Amino acid sequence: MISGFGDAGVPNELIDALVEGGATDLTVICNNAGAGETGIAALMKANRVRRIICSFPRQATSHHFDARYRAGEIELELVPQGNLAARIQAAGAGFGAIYTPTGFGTLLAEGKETREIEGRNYVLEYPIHADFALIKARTGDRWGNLVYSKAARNFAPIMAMAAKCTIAQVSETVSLGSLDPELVITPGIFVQKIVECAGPSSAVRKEETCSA
Amino acid sequence: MISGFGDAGVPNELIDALVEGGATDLTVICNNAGAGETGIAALMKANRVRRIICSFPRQATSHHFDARYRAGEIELELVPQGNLAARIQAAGAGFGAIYTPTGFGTLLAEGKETREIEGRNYVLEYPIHADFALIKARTGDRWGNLVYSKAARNFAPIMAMAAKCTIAQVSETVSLGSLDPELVITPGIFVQKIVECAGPSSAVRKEETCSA
Amino acid sequence: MQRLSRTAIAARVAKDIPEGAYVNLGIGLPTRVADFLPIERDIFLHSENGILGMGPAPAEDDVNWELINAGKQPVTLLAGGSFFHHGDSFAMIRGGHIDICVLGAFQVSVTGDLANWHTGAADAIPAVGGAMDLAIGAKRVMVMMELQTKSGESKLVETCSYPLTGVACVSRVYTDLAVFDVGPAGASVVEMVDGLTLDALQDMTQLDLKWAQGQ
Amino acid sequence: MQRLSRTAIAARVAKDIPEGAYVNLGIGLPTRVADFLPIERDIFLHSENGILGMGPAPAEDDVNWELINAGKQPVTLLAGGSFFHHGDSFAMIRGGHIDICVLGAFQVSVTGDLANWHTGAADAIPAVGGAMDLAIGAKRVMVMMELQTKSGESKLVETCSYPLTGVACVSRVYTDLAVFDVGPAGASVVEMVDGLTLDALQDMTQLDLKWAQGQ
Repeated sequence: MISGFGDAGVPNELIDALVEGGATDLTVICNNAGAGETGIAALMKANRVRRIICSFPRQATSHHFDARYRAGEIELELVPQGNLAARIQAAGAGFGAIYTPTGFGTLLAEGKETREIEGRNYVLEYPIHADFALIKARTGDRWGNLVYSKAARNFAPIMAMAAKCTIAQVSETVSLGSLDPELVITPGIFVQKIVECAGPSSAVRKEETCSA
Repeated sequence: MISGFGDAGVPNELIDALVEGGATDLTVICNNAGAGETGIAALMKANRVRRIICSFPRQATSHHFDARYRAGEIELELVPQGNLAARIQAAGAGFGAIYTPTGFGTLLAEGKETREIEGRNYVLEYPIHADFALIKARTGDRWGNLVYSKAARNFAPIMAMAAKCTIAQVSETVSLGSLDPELVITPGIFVQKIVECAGPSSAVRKEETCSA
Repeated sequence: MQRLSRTAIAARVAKDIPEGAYVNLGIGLPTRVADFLPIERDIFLHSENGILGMGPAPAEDDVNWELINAGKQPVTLLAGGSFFHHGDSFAMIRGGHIDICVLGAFQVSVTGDLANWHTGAADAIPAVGGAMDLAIGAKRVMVMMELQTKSGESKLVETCSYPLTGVACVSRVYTDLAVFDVGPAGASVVEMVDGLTLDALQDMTQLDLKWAQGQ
Repeated sequence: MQRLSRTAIAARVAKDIPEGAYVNLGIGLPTRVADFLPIERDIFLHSENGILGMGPAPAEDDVNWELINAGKQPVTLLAGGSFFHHGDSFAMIRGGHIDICVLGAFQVSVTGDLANWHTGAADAIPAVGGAMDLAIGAKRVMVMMELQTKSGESKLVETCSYPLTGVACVSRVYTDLAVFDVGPAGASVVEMVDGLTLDALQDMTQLDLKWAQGQ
């Protein structure tokens, strides 16, 4: 899983490290499929992605994805954005499946189980789990607590809950107790590693064993 | 729906107004069934509750509930606390039903539909909607944005999302823009009325038409 | 007969958005509706990427790329606005908390089916975004579009030929020639531009149209 | 043979809670485990009413009734702690994010079934709280209880006679006489108090017991 909506909240430095690390045959869960040359587009360009689950792959400059897709080199599972969020949340919260009204009667529900409940039609959708979530936040502490910046929050808090190992890049780390406990958006229990990325340097601020 | 866990976060002043208002034959959705003489216990004492959906009715001083229950005057639907939260959330988020692992193989799942998904057993549970949610928060503004105090937050944010009309009592109201937009826990869209209760006086701070 | 410009359609939609409404404006043309919402009305704009209380575009030297709308354009936040994650944002949509959603469309059927995400072309790269959630989640879904395609075919149709976004979800359609109510009882005309007749409109759309109740 | 006191059982459980663990301590007896967690270990206590990083009880003049644990007792918050709503709190539990949960029990079966919410008595007012969620949600569920009822019956049983809280959910049982592993392969003894023999323990429990692997 990779957080971000458009360019806001995309953990570019973590993705760069992923490209450098050489991981391949990845399944990427993300709202978009990358635009321009950096971030997810760099993963696409390096041909590391076998499958992508997303809501909005096509963008003005999604040429790296477009080329892989047209060449049949990447498998696309298109999911309505709210169902994408709901399925990620279902994974994080331990549900087996959910009945969602979104997509009923459309191509994206073809072949899926449906049910009428209280006069309304629903589609059965299953959780999306991940081995790793790469997310971006504004500030973190050594327990892994995170706060975000504006609309860069988007998918990060729910992805952090749905992955076996969540790695967060933060712009700054603060000492324990500096974050208002009422304001913590992602409690540290959902974050296994924190990397502070400030300009060219980076430093690990939390490092917990992951089962992924 | 009435927020609160134990005494923390119970909107006592709103409940008092409910008792005074004379509403009867109520279905109450709440974690507890009241203790002592105030709050939900006062509703029980006045015999206004026909049915209660909760996880933990029995407490050391829940004598008003206990008496009504033993007299067969109140119907009890006992729901595991996490399923209670999940069903309230499902209502707020527009799901038709959810498969939850909690309660499988127990008395509380008797007669309910079950399903094995990826080797694990789940129970099908339906959303709990409400006409009204009475909740308590620390601070609000005239748009209905709310922040809470410590563990008094508990069920309030999810109940606010699941009711047609959410009425919040707050200890203080602040001018628009005073609440940090990153810190707003309940965005105003989920709150139809705000009443400031400071000591003996109270004042309405938001008043929106409700469909309930 | 004078067709309404796109801008004029946006202005017409704005007239129907009441005080206190929570509104999501779809990406593209519907975004322009914001320009016509009267300042004296408290109207709360929602963006599915986690913003409530969205304000107008910022000055060029005040752009923050972490404060963008669903169309990825820079926006501002009004006093009283708030941020939240995608889960909560789509709970607002799917849970029926958004009063009005304004969307563009390829086609709308007389019973309110919406087609706006996919042309059905075999070589198109599909993308759906939040369209399907918005279509079935908002209390009231309004569509704004030109009534006819460039080749003169009606986009208000008996049955959509493009892949659906949602079934029976649209309640009103604003076009350059007329405003229609759609739903279980079929399509009816709320108003039309000067010089147009019901007969001419029926001819253009190939639909059996009547005036809406009370018009 | 010296039975462990309740306090000693709590201390024994605490020994098995590793550095970095996220832990929920059930109401009642399990709460006492907190008193024996070594200060030098970073252990994160979760309370299902919306607290992570719970600290010890406050001084009497520093009680805040909006900061209570699931047993409704006043607590404190450590630096680094956080508050959240019941939805997120039970997502932590049900979603498998809590490493260890310690619960009391009426009965535990050799395959790990747990009965701890209801005696089955016809006139009892039932109350379940978060027990069923904790039982099936935490990665590892530990039970602490006395091995026998007051009348001498074993509470570790072949099959629970009390209504179940969860099926096949317990992995280890700490008692005043012995520590057991339970699960698909049945019950095995991890350790027992000095002076007790496996034969005597089998006799008390009426169970076919063996030593756990590696003991």
